Amino acid sequence: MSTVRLVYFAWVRERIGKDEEEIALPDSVVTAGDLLNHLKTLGEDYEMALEHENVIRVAINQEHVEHDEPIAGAREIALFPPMTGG
Amino acid sequence: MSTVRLVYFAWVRERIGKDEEEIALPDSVVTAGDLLNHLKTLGEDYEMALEHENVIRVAINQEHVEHDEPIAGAREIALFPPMTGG
Amino acid sequence: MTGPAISVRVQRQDFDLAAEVAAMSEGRGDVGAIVTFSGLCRDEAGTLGALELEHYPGMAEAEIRRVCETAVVRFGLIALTAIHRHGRILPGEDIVLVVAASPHRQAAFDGANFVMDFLKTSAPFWKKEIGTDGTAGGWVSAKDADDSARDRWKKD
Amino acid sequence: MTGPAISVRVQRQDFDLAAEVAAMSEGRGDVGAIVTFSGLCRDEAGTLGALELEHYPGMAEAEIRRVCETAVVRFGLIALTAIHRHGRILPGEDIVLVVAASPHRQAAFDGANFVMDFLKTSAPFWKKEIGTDGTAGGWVSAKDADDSARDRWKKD
Repeated sequence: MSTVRLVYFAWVRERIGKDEEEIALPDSVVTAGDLLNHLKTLGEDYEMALEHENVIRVAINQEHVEHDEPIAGAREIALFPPMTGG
Repeated sequence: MSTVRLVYFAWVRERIGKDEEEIALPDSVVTAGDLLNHLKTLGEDYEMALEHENVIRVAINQEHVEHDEPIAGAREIALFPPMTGG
Repeated sequence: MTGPAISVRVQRQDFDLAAEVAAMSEGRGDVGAIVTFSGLCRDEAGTLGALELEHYPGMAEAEIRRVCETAVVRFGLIALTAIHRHGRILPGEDIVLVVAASPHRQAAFDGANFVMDFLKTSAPFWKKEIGTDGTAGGWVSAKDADDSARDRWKKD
Repeated sequence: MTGPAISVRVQRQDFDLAAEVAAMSEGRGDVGAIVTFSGLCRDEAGTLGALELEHYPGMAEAEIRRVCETAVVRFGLIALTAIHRHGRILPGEDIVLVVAASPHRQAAFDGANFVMDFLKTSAPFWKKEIGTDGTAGGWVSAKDADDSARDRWKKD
């Protein structure tokens, strides 16, 4: 088990119902995609927020990563919808 | 014979040695190209100014025209080098 | 010898277009072209009261800076500034400013255009629509057209 | 219902970038993007004292207006302003300004870019270089690259 800081933005934040949290990760969680699947087991809010898994963007330590990227060494993992700035 | 107002710009103006003039055109001058050839018979200054005939741009009544355009009805014909604004 | 001047700011307050442009050529004679892009909040035919712009502090600046660093090298820019506002923005107000300076015009156009295309798809900002009665509407959806606009910069 | 606002000016004096941009979106909520292009006089590594910009009065305005009229239709612009200075211009000073406003960003970029490419090759202006000692140098030569830049806008 390791702990990591998760931060959420936009409708991912609204659906999960919090801005950020520290969670403990089982060793079976290796990639960003594994993390999404793990979170979906934590309750309905997470399930609803992460339902359309392929649109969820992941950033590790403030850099974009693909879902197959390993999360080992991450201090901060952010989950958010596609960006709409500019 | 008809008369037309000619205006010159940039190095065409400098080589011919005047900004503008009214000249009488023989009936044989039909196109803008004919005009250039006619002017070249008027003296060395004109010859030097219009030597590289293909680079000389022509405008009739303040609109660009090709050298094969007829000049009938022109009030003002301008001769100038390729433009370098902007 | 200093490299191209990159300035990235993520801020609540509005920016001063004229000052940002003037700063680009001040005290130097090699700037021949400055292109600016200003993105404004539209009123969506009177249906929009405001946009609420959420961002990821830290990553927003870092991501825009990464885009700018790529742009100055790729287009040979002399200077590049990108400013993105956050918080509540009213129709007619500024959202984003990009200013690119270079010796020649096409590099300045391409540099600013490139930064906007990548900023749109990679800088962590999200827009929520607020109705004219002040109630929260939905989150603005990302557009496929924005991905296509970004992808045209991929080199063969 | 009025059409797109086109403003063309050929003038001796400098222009006010911020005022021109502000005027584009004032009192309307449909402008989402404003692109400006400023063309400045370079010092050519310290060898240039000034540019003397000659123009064909009347035709200069008319030709820029023709280019602008084509651009607003082709790119669906809301407003388009083009200002070109003449007379003596010192290094670091402005020569030309184009401002294009539209609902969306690419149209504003393309509109301003298109106007510059056509203005360069068809608006009757000529630049003469003045040395740092004040003596007249040569006329600036037209560049093939400018013709190529213009020709890329030709539709298939």
